[in-house]
Amino acid sequence: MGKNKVKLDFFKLVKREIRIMLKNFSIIYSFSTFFVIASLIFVFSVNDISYVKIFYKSIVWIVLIFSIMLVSENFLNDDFKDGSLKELQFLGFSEESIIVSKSIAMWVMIMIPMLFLVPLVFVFFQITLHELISLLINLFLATPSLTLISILSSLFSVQLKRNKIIQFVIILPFFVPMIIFTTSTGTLFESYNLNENQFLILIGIFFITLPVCLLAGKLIMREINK
Amino acid sequence: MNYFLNFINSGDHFSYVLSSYLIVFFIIFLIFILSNTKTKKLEKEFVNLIKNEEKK
Amino acid sequence: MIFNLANPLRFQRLIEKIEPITLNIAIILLLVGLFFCFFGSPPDYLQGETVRIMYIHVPCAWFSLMIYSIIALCSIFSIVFKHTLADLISRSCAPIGACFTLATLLSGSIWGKPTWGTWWVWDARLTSELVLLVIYLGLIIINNAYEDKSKADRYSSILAIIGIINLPIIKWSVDWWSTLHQPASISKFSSPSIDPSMLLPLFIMTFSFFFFFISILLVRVRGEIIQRKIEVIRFNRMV
Amino acid sequence: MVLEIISVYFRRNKRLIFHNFNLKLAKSQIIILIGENGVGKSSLFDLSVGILKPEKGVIKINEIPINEIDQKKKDFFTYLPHKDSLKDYLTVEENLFNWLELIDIKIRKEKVLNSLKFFKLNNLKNNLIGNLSQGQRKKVSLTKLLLSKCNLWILDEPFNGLDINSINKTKKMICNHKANGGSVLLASHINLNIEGSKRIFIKSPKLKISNKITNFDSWEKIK
Repeated sequence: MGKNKVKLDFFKLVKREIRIMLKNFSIIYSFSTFFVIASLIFVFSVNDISYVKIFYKSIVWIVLIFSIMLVSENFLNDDFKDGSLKELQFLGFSEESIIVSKSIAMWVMIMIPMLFLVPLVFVFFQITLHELISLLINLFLATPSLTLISILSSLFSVQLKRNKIIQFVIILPFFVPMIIFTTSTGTLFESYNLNENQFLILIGIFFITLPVCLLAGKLIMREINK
Repeated sequence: MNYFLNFINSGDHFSYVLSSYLIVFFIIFLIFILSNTKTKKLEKEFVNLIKNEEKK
Repeated sequence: MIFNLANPLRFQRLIEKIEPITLNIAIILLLVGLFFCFFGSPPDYLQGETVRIMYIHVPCAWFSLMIYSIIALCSIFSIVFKHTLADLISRSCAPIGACFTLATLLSGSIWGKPTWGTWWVWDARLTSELVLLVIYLGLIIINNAYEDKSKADRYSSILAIIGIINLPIIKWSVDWWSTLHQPASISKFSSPSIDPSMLLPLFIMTFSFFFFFISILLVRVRGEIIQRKIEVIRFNRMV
Repeated sequence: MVLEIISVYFRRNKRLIFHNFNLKLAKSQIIILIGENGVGKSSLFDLSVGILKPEKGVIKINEIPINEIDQKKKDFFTYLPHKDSLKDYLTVEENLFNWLELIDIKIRKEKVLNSLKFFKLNNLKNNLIGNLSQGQRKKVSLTKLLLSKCNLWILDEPFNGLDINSINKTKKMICNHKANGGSVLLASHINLNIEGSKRIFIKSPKLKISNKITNFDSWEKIK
């Protein structure tokens, strides 16, 4: 009975987050526009299209990371400012479910435009269909951990009145393993052939980040109201 | 002593080793001096505060 | 026993006794160690004279890890028991650790030039050590970003706990990925793969750096305690 | 006892706010907390709702300690904090329905519209919250009280920014709730009166830090 209730609560939270997010459509719009423009800037700066073909993964990932960080700041700040973060806490929802529901909503918010944007990348960067599919799977597997980490980072800075850049500084080092294993350009760990078990590693990273982010997020959420 | 003479005459290696030693000791002494000055400053402030308290 | 020392004022009295002793020991050991570094140890048959960089590079690397583990332990302690002294120690450890990490990276890169032919290689250990430096910087930034000190302490301890993940990666990166960086030579205490004449200066330098670290840490902790006292006095005046 | 606060000791930002604080709220009783700004009224509410934890002391709602209620908190009280937790880019109606879903209450749409009529908000039901004035926002969040089924209301400064007419309406609403057996705890920084209510003036404890500091965590000495 109790467990069932927790599950219901969780779905209720996810539904609420997604409903709010869909009303606030400008975030999705600006996210996708940012993504397109930033990747276009990369293309223009490289000049020779053959280089873009080699580095397409890195470009997509770097642009994605920065756009996610920009979005996440928006995502939690609104909730903190109008007091709904506090409301969720005193209504008895557990901190874990709040964090997970937020990151699920954010993940949906990222993946929906991505589905339309990645074919654009396909056209711009002139990659093959095989590469496109592997990129999509890549995005699908790695974005959950990305959103979790970025939610955590915005939790860190939610109470800062000035100097919001701190959020980026303290959390960017934790993106390093993610970037290494998603792009896996092969130059870093030559002795390892990552392409075969790259997806498995991404799933593994997710299962490491999930408990760590939940624990740390819980600790921070308890600290926020003090 | 032999080792040291060899080391001095090792040319390129000598400059590498010496510069790395200098850099490391510089960094460590820097943090040492910075912490000392910070603590001294705080101590002075503390003593001043105590004096003001006693005057009142 | 820990809780006996936990009283910051008692700790401060202890600091005032220990501090000059540790500094003296550190300087004496440093002089002895430098003598052994340059006069008492032979060049390596592979690396030549550059092996002498190892005598400071390795202790710095060890301490960069050790200081982080101290911070992490103190953070866990401060989250569980809400302890002031743990906060003070982890707050004053962070800049020292950052300095040791920076020293490690710089001396290592100078060592790499004659040995590997480049200043920098993107292998697993170097990368993870660089990440450690960035985490240290993040801790320092957080410690100074919040106006409310206790809040800053709580947040930085949470960040430190997340950063623990990096420690095993640094420690075993050379074993997990066969990289350019050589594996640890002194991991097995029974039969270290290093000559005793080289081991001696290494250990002396390690102890010297250890006492240096302790004396810097004590100075900083004393400063933090005084700062809290000043806050108390200011607070008293406000009421 | 609906709400019981027993010998609570609480500090915030190294400042002692409550020292041995006691409060009892019985069934069908109104308590008004009156105090200056920064005296700790909002902290007291956060404490009694379980967001903050006191260092010493117990807080009970319906004879159950607050930290044991956990999942079912929403059935025990309705709390309107200082920040109204209304989303700027949602309409009045959507905000209310979102809230109703969070607290597990299913009500027909007509009833919600009816309750909006109480503060004459029914013309504004499709307006975005961001376009409303401060007083209108307050009215929207007070409308939540009409929809809730909880016995205990905890209201933080409910009369801020309201015109006299609406203040009287709100007072009437609170009195009605009392007559139906509910209990209300509300805070105010001005000296207001509701008939049949008990007024409590809170002052922050006079404190001085002891000269002999042993541990920085416990440095106050009560005068």
